[in-house]
Amino acid sequence: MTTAGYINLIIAKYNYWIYIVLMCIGLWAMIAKRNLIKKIIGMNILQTAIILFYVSIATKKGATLPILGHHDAGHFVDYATVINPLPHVLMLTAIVVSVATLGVALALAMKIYNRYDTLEEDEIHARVRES
Amino acid sequence: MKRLGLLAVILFGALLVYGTTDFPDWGDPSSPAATHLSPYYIQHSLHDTAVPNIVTAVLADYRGYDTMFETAVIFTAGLACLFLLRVFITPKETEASGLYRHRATGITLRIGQGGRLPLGTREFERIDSQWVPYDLIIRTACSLVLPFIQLFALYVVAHGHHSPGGGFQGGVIFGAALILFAISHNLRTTLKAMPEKRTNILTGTGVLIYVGTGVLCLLLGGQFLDYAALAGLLGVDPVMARSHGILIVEIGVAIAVMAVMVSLYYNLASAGHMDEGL
Amino acid sequence: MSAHYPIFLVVAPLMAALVIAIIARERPGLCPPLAAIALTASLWSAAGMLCRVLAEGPFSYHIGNWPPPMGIAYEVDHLNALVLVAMAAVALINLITTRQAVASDFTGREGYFYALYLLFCAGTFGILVTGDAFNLYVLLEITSISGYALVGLGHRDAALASLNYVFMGTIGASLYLLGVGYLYLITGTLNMADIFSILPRLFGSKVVVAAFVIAMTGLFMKMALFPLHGWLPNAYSEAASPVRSLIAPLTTKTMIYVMVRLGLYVFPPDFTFNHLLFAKVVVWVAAAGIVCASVLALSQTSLRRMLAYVLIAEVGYMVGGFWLGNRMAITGAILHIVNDAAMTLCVFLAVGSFTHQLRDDRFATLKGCFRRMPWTMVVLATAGLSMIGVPPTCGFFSKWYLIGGALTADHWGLVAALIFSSLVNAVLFFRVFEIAYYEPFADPHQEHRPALSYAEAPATMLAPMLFTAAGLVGLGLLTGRIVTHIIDAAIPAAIL
Amino acid sequence: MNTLLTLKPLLALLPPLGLPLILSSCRSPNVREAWTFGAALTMFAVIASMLPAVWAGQCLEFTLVQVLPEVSIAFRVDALGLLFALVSSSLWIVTSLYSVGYMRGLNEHSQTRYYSFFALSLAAAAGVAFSANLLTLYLFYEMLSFATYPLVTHHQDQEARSSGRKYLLYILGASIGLVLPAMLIVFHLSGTLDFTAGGILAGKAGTGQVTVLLVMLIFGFAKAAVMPLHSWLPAAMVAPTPVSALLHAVAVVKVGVFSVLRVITGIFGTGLLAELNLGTMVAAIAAVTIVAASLIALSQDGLKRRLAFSTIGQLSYIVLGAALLSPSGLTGAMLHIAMHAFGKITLFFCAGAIFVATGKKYISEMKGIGWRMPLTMGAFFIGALSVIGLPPCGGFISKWHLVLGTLEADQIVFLWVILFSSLLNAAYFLPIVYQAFFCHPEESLFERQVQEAPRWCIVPPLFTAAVSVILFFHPQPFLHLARMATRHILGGF
Repeated sequence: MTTAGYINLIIAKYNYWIYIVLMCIGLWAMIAKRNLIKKIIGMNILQTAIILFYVSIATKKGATLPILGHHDAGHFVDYATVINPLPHVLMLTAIVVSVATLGVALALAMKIYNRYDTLEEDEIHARVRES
Repeated sequence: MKRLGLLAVILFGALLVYGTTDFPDWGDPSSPAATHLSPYYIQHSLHDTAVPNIVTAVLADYRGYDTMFETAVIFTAGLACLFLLRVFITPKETEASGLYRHRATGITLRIGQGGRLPLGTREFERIDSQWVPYDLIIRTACSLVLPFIQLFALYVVAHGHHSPGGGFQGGVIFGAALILFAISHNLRTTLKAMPEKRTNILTGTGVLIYVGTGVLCLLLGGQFLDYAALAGLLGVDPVMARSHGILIVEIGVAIAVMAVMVSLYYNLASAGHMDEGL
Repeated sequence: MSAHYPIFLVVAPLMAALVIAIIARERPGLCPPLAAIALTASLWSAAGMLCRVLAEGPFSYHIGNWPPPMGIAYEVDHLNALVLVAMAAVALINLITTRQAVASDFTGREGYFYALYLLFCAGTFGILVTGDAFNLYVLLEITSISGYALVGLGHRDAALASLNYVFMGTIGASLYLLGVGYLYLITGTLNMADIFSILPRLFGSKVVVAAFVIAMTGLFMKMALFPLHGWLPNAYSEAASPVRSLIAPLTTKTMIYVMVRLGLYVFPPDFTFNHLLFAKVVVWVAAAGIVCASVLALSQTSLRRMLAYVLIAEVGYMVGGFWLGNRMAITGAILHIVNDAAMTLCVFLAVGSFTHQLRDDRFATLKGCFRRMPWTMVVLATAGLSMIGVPPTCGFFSKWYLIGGALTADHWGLVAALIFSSLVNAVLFFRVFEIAYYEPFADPHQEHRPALSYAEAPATMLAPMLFTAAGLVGLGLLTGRIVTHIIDAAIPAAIL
Repeated sequence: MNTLLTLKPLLALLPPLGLPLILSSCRSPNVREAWTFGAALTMFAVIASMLPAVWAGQCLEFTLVQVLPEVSIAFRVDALGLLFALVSSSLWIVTSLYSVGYMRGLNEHSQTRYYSFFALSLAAAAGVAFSANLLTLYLFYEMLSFATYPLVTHHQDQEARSSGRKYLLYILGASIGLVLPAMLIVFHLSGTLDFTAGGILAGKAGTGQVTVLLVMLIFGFAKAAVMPLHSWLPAAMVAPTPVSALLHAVAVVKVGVFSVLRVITGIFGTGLLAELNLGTMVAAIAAVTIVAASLIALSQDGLKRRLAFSTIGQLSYIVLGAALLSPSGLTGAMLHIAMHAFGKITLFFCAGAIFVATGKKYISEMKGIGWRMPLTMGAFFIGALSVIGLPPCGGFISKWHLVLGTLEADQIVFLWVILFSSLLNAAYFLPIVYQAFFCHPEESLFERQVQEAPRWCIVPPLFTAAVSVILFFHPQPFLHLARMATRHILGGF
């Protein structure tokens, strides 16, 4: 592939590259950070990256919102003029799921804080070993 | 461990990049995702359900089952926080530890474990232990804004058929309004306006409206969540019945989401004690 | 009525959960019976579906009367009907058995416990029966979130274990979701059957390869395949015993079912097993996992931690068997889903009985248990023999198919790993039996020995436990029928 | 051979499974023991009732459940199986009698458990005898391993614990580690596990595979105590003597060699082994065990340990006989199951009787005991003769056939092995008897007060000793069965 080919590849899919970077950031935070809240934030970034990915699928160049007017009744709309509604539907669900996970994760973090008086993983493990 | 993690992340990123090179271009209207299934929704949803907002139609009807479980997920999250955090040992009315302020003089008392209030509770009001100064401007401004937020929430729910919106969005806005109330006043005041028991019941009821609609369709001889079966009951034609059915479940979703938001806030803010927080 | 079994199966526990959550504080006494009724209804529907599948073949249920791929469809075939019956039975038996333990472990919040329990079950049943890849994700999350909550309220370090479980579980589920997204991007549909029919045209696409690897890795994480097992030992050992005996049989096995479903009915088997090196690598990983988990199990000092590692090894059995890709091995893997669910239930019920009666399950506490809790020990012994793989218990027969499949594939590494794990299991369980058998005797002929108090569990706990133990033998004896009538039909004919 | 579908093989397993009856009457020992006797007698009666049919050349079959599409849990009673079942069930009656005397004499604990697991073990042994395929055999083999564990470790002390560990390690390790994969490989190669007269592997496996499988199976059935997997047997002697007597001279160890016999004849087939010349390999392994075990036995002072090593050697006779693949060799091997059983159980009974009466366990402590316990030592003498293989005892008949077998197979070296080992047998048994009777009165270690053991400890060894002698003159029932089995296996010679 030529240099121009690579540049085209990068430009043509730039939304997807961004989601990959976001996803790696989230994953890295979950693996490398030792603070539980930071890990939870990483988890949220990970989930958001996926949402970005799905929503990117839905786009069509030059298309509009998936809301029809009543004048559209009775004839078939040209589907190229309206963006794909399905990924949006799916991501509504995914957002809710990530909120739910976040809620539970925070509740657990709160329990952990009450028990060990810290949210740093190393300190927690030290406490666990002590007892 | 960190190196291993870095390796894993890099490998994972490489895999994603590898897959992405074969992706159709971003925004390509001829990609499979844009041509296989979604054209059906775009072209038929208005005809099938009489709902101009395709997202709402797909969300609450074609994939209404997903949405039902989505509501169940948020319900589960609320329940989970309640289960994990809620402290069920409630002190008796008379034995209340905490900080109290004499309404008339502004003198603050601290009452220890097992203590009693010196006089009738009328003259004293309980205040949070991390005391925030009483701020008239914030309280008043919030109180003024709140009705509008709530009204807007209702609009978002009701107008989900024609514009962006729906049960989730409306429910979240409504919940946010209550949380704003709690932040601007305090948790106890909010609890008086919206007791925990009520949020619990509303949480369940909201999802129950959704599931119940599905079961009702089933009892009326249709498939589960086949709103067309409600036509006879609602006195409209099957297509309009779908539209109405969507509205019914959206209301259920809104109630559930609103109640869960509030319940999550209650539990997280007060660490399950339901006395003070934020 | 019978036409609606697939939906009834999921909605019965869901509705019961909602009702229980509403009445939890006011009428806690009503909650357990209500939960039992809901799960009985589920079991009834599952059994009815199995009968119908056996009589008429696979059928589907279109939710909202939208035909797939527009709407979501429930697809019932031999594979999931079989697993469903097993899972529904496990959930119901556990509910009945652990009632006293729930009352003492979750005082004041039994109602919420039962609501979460039912949500967990509804999610699990939904995962098993759904024919839509995205719907599966939603159901997966409902199962996970209720699971996190249930685990989080257990022994001392439960919250930490549960949060770790949240992290790993969320990564796993997110990867699955991403994989589904890739599939959607390339096929434009979410319906499993639809994807299956479109994919053969796209074998060359890198997107399909990436989707496959990502989704499978996500599932491996959720099922705790070694070395992605980090969350499991702590989560299972810190959880309260009624929770442990629910999630241990259900979670990992459900994920393995999803893997089977994906590998056979979403990705064409030809792609799954032959197109990539992936299958071969996974089998070796599974074999290594079996060996490592078995060795780790040897070093544990409490029954429940030991069993957690045994479970990880069992995951390796099923994963290894499935990815061998021949008929006998896949039969073994599917059979083991059912058998392992039953064995795990049985063994964890016994552990639950110990923790309920003796307040502990460390090896030192189990001294003299054959005398103190003879019936519980009988249950534990049966389950142990099954895990070792002694005929006629069911564990033997799934191992039979797994090893047979490995032989067919000439995969001696997996054969060795399976045999090794059986031997280690024998050592593990007989160490426990030995501890429970010997009592601190001063003199063997002495007439008056130090009296150990008789501490057998109440009959309401014992009866279902003994039933489960008998079920292990019954399942073993039924192997022939299950295989010829159900599993043979569940595996695509193209697989030899 | 005609086959006859009948429930009888299953019925034969049921009486010992009358466990609940034994368990339920744990409070009244007399009733409990009555149930044991009832079970033993019923079992013997059922097994004996199959004799005429088998004698008439019929084969009784019963399929319990089709447990896998290709394999079922099925029973088949043929001459070989019946022979073994007859021996074990008849000796169970005698041993039950002895158990009553022994256990009550020593006032042992947990007698209910003891009788229950004893019954379970016998059921398992009969199950092995009647198995129609390798899977069924494996099932009952494992059941026997587990059922005997509480018997071996009956005393529940430190010694029992370590012996029990060794016992399970060897038996279970070998069966899971070797037999299970071997069974699967056999199934994978041949598609069946049924014992068939000509074997099922002929033409389906290469020489290398057959060799490996043979080694796996011979050593895998560790109950046969082929060296080097033998050391569980001496360790298992910590068990109460009736257990050692019935299980470690008859039921358990014979199940081991019986399984080996079955595998050699029914899975590999004598033809295949002869063709690949693998019989000699097995025979060589057995020969090494025979000689080595006998030599070790010479150096043992503990009476039961000496008996245990003797058993190890004698078991390998049976393996050797089968491995000769000649008609007389096979006949001799099968006969030896019966003959050795009656001889060895007598010896164990006597050892137990001595222990009950005097508390002595070591041979060096038994000088002059013959005059104090003449009946016991008389029986001991006859048992020893039988095990050595001297007339007028049953052991002679089987050894005679084995010797004939080596000649038929043209393997003279094994003839010398048998003869040399018989000499060794004499060398480790006869001094005991000699010391017991012929020592100077002043060397005698026993006071006048020492008397014979209780009645129920004396009658059984006397009875089995008598049977040993009778079998020399009338070996017909067993000889006939063994010949029938051989004829069936070799396809009529």
